[in-house]
Amino acid sequence: MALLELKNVTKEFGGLVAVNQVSLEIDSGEFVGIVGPNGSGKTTLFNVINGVFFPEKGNIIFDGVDITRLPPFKRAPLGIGRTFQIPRPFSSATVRENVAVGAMFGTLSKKVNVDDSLEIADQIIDRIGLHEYTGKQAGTLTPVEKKLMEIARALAMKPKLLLMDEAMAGMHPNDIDQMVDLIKKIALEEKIAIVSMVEHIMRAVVGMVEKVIVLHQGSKIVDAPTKEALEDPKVIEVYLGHPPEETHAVS
Amino acid sequence: MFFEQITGNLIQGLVLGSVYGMATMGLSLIFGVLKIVNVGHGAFIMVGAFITLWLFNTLGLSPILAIPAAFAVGMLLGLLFYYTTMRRLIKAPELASLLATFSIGILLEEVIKLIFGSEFRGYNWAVGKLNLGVTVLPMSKLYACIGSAIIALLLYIWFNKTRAGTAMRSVVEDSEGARVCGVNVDGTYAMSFAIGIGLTVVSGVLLTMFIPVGINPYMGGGYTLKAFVIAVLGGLASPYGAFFGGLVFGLIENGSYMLFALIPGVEPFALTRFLSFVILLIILLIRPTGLLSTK
Amino acid sequence: MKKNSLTIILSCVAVFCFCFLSNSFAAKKKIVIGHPACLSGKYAKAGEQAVGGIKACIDWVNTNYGGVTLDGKKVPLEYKYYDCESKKESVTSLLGRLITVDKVNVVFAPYSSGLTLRGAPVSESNRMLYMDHGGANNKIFTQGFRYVVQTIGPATAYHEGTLNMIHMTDPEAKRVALAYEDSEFAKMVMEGAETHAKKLGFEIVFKRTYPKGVTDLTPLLSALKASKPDFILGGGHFEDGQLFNRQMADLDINSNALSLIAAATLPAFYEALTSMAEGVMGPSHWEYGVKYSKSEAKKVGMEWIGPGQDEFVALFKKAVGKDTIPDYHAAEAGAQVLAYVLAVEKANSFDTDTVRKALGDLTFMSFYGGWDIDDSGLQVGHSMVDVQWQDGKRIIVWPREARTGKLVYPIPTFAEKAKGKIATP
Amino acid sequence: MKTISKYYPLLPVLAVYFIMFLVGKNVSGMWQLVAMLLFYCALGQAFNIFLGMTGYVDFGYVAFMGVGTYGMAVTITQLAHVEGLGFLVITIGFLMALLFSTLLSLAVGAVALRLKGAYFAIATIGVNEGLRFFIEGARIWNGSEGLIFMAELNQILGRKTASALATFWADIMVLFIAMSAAYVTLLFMRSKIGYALTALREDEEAAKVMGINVTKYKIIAFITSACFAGLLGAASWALKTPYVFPPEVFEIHYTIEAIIIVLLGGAGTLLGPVIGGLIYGLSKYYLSIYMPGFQLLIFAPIIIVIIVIFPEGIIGMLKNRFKDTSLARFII
Repeated sequence: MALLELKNVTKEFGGLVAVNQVSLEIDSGEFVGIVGPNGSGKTTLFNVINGVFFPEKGNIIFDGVDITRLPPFKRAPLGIGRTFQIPRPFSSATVRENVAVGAMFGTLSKKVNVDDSLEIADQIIDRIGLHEYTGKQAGTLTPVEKKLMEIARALAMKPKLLLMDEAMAGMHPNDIDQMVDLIKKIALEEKIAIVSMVEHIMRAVVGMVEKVIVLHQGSKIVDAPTKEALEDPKVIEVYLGHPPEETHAVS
Repeated sequence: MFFEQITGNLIQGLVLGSVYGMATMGLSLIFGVLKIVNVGHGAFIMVGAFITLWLFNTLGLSPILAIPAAFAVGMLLGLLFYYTTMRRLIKAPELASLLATFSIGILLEEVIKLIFGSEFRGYNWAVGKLNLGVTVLPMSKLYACIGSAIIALLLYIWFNKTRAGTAMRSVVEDSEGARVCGVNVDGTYAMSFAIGIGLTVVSGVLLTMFIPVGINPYMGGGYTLKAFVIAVLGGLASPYGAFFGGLVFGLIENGSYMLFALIPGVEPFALTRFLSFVILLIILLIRPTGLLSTK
Repeated sequence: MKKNSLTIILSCVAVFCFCFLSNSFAAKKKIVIGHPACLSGKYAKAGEQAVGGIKACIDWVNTNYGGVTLDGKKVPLEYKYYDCESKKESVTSLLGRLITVDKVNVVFAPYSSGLTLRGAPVSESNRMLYMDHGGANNKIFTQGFRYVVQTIGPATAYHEGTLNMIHMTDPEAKRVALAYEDSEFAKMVMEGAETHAKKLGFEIVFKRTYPKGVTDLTPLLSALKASKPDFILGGGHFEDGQLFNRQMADLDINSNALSLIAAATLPAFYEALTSMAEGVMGPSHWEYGVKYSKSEAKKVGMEWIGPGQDEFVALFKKAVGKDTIPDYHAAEAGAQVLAYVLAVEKANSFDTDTVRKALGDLTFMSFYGGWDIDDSGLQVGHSMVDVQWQDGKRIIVWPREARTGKLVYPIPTFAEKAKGKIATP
Repeated sequence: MKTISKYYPLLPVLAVYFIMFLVGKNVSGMWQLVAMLLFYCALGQAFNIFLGMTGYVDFGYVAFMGVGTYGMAVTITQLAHVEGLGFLVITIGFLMALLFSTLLSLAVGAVALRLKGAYFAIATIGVNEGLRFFIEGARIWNGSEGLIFMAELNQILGRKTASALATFWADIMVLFIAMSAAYVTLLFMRSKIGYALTALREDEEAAKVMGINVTKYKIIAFITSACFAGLLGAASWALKTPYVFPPEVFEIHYTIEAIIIVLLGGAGTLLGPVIGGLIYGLSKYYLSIYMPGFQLLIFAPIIIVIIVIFPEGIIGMLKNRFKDTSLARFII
């Protein structure tokens, strides 16, 4: 059984259809890339999956539970972690506290008290390699550090599924390689399925994901193993059919 | 009899409402562009009232001439407070800007008190009355109403037809987007704050044309609260929505009195106030963008 | 850097302790009046007047009267006042300081019934005489306070004189409209007016209130107009009284008489309204022009103390440093000084209980008029005067023995007044 | 050992209160000043639980003090004629204050807490003003005439006890309220609630995605803060001030004062409101003694300068300065 299943999910804003009849399946431990140009509905899809928006039509099933109408704070403990395109740390709290918040509220176990979650936070911070920043206020970190911290925060939730929104955008290629290795390692150890959303860094897509889902104007046009998908004429059309500036613009 | 009274009240309410609307446009403009609630709003209205009073009683100038003077003073005050204080608080949490504008209000009140004293003053601009049968309308009130409508119209034109106005509208919609499109956001902030304060000070002139007594350094408090309700009626961020919000508010305030008076054992006037706050809450819940917005 | 801030903190603590411990150890060679005055905040205007009135009368006692006679010696009066900002928290804290640090002999309450009530328990528990010149609420004196003594008259009596006067002037007038501010003080006045009006056989055709801080009275006044009253009583504070009169003019509502409490008697009222205020009346505790004098006191067989009216006005101007005529807030506060001085002399002591007893037995007349309290401390000996604007001047029209001119009744309509007609008898 | 060290930050707070108590008790003439300072500290601490920890600006906060005051006042006036109740009346009064403020906070919370930022601030102003006009307009609890109840207090407790209550024990109650508010603040900070509130204050949407039920935690902070306000109203505005007039207990200036205190000391810190309350109260007191009539003129620009230059408040600033020193564990 798939870990996450979307059945004909549609989300509209006013008259604008942001996500159109999307169905997809993601298996436990699978690495999936969601690719699509700016405005293709990727972020909306993420927001629908973790409950920031409710879809107008369709169902979302996670780990055998229908979560279509579940508010986000109830989905997270089921095992859905998330990072944001522009990092959203709890600025006044320290890195350690930020990560501890993930451990405290992001799991189903009610027994995780404050002390336990701080311990969990310490472990994860060590693993991610943020040790020297642990006492620093999250708002004072550099953008790359913030991204790492967000990943640590999401991992502290012990997710089964990790949604990463443009996690590698704006990073130096060397850092990207390092980070991909790190995330992959942890994900394999913890059996986390990763859905990474990317706009144009194809290198990272190739290096990391096993499967690619391509969105175009809210609809899914391709859902195939990475290599196959990249050679798909529809993908080539979506990417080359648009002027390069647009695909490089930050949404 | 009842019908006659209620018609009279509604006419009065409409005239009053136009001035109320005018007195809220500055608040809405500033909120729309800078996302700052000017809690010291009433103090700027008070400044306008004192400008009128001073020009009329000391120099003998008609309140109509006070309008441009008040606008100029308001623009200067706006620029002064923008560059010394507000500019640093745009990105700060609400708490800071709320407290800062409140303190600015207190500062203005105390300075005016130091200059003019805390006496309640008034002036008498005798320009006749208009008898409508159901009610009597002094011409000064009518001028205030017409003045408000003209200013609201001018603002509308300026907003929609000029370059600076368009820039301002784009900042209301999306300040980041406007920045990317090459709008001088900081300049627009300063301009909007100054114009917002200018409008508020002018509304002080019109309000004293409407009610030329009770002019005192602390007169603004009640108007601030009313302006909040009106601004919400018109959709907080929309200056000309605020104008129509004012009309609606004036009608409610004056119209509901007769209905509450039918309930025995209550104080109907206090209940009209209660009603306006109930309406405020209802609108905030069901339609925070205001009654008139299309969204 | 760290050292620096430590020093700052330490010095802050030091300053704090110093402030706490600083105590005045002045030797007792004078009698001190303490006063948490309202010099800022919502009662600033009344508070400034009161301070001026008190200063004027203390000046008179110390210079003209030579001081308070105690054991055959003349002891000067001293005045210690702070600004309570019209706030209850400040009232009690300043009261505590006045009683224990400054060791005053008597405390004058701040303006308003609320603030007076807030301070009362503190003065009671310190066995301190607490003289009330700005709290008119009758209920202050049913609370069982032992040391609260009133100089201002009770609120229920404010419109009694006006009703008596109209009853005698125009027996035909029957329909009275009451429109007061929705506040504890004005409601109490309204209650008193209603009871008295019914006693005199008037019919109350309109009885409504308007909220504090109102800026437009149109709906209320339209309803009032429809009730067709013979005369109108109302008001609450100064600002709404001004608005009341102005909007009556705007809506062209005319009646035979209009009396507004706490507003119509002040000069600023006419300054703001000019001709519209012609003929408008107001009850007052005191007005410039009342004919209380030493000879008047002799006539009715009462003891007299204090400056004459003109002397008081001159002293007041000197005290505030401005050329303004004092209003009743100043007069009642000033008269309170005189009451205290007399009581101390009678008791030949400044012990609180003894002075309180002497005050209970005291009746006298000053420029402010009669002064007498009942057992609870409520002022019963002072009668209010009614003032009417006639040709831009305040004429005292009631009571007969104090009046400086005749009542104009009915008053000209607003249309007539706009054309320049003035209210003259 | 670890459990004790958790409570270290309470030490400076309690120390300040203890010193205040000692000074008030032993230095003649200081008790009423200390009472005022305690009131401001308690007000700051109570408001900080909501304002400081959630970042939501409740402009109508004073309404909770208002209904608390009414809770006590109504109890006293209603039960005065029942003989032999004595201090039980005061206890019932506090319970009524708690009940009223809880009910109001539930109602307001359900409605207004869905709104954010300026909309929330305006809605809460509306609740406060609306409630006042409702009490006046519908003539509830005597309408604008209010309740005056020193006589009833004398009747219930006897003159001597009633007087001691109004001039001393009411202030002690305020002290207890202030200390309990400090304790609850620390408890919150050290528990999941504190982490959840910090998260939602910084970024509500991210907090939701982290699994935080933001509504639940906002309501917890809101009700707790409102209850302390209700108790404070009952103690300081009913027992210490034997009257209630609607315009005075719904006076918006008290909300502003509370905001100033919290911001001055440092929003969301434990020690901040205490220091803020002390500085605010003392400067008001001495300004009114040495410069009567000019407090506000001096105060307003100072507040503006503080907001612009030290947006984190005094304790916020100190916290950062002493971050890596041994003092750090005492200052939060």
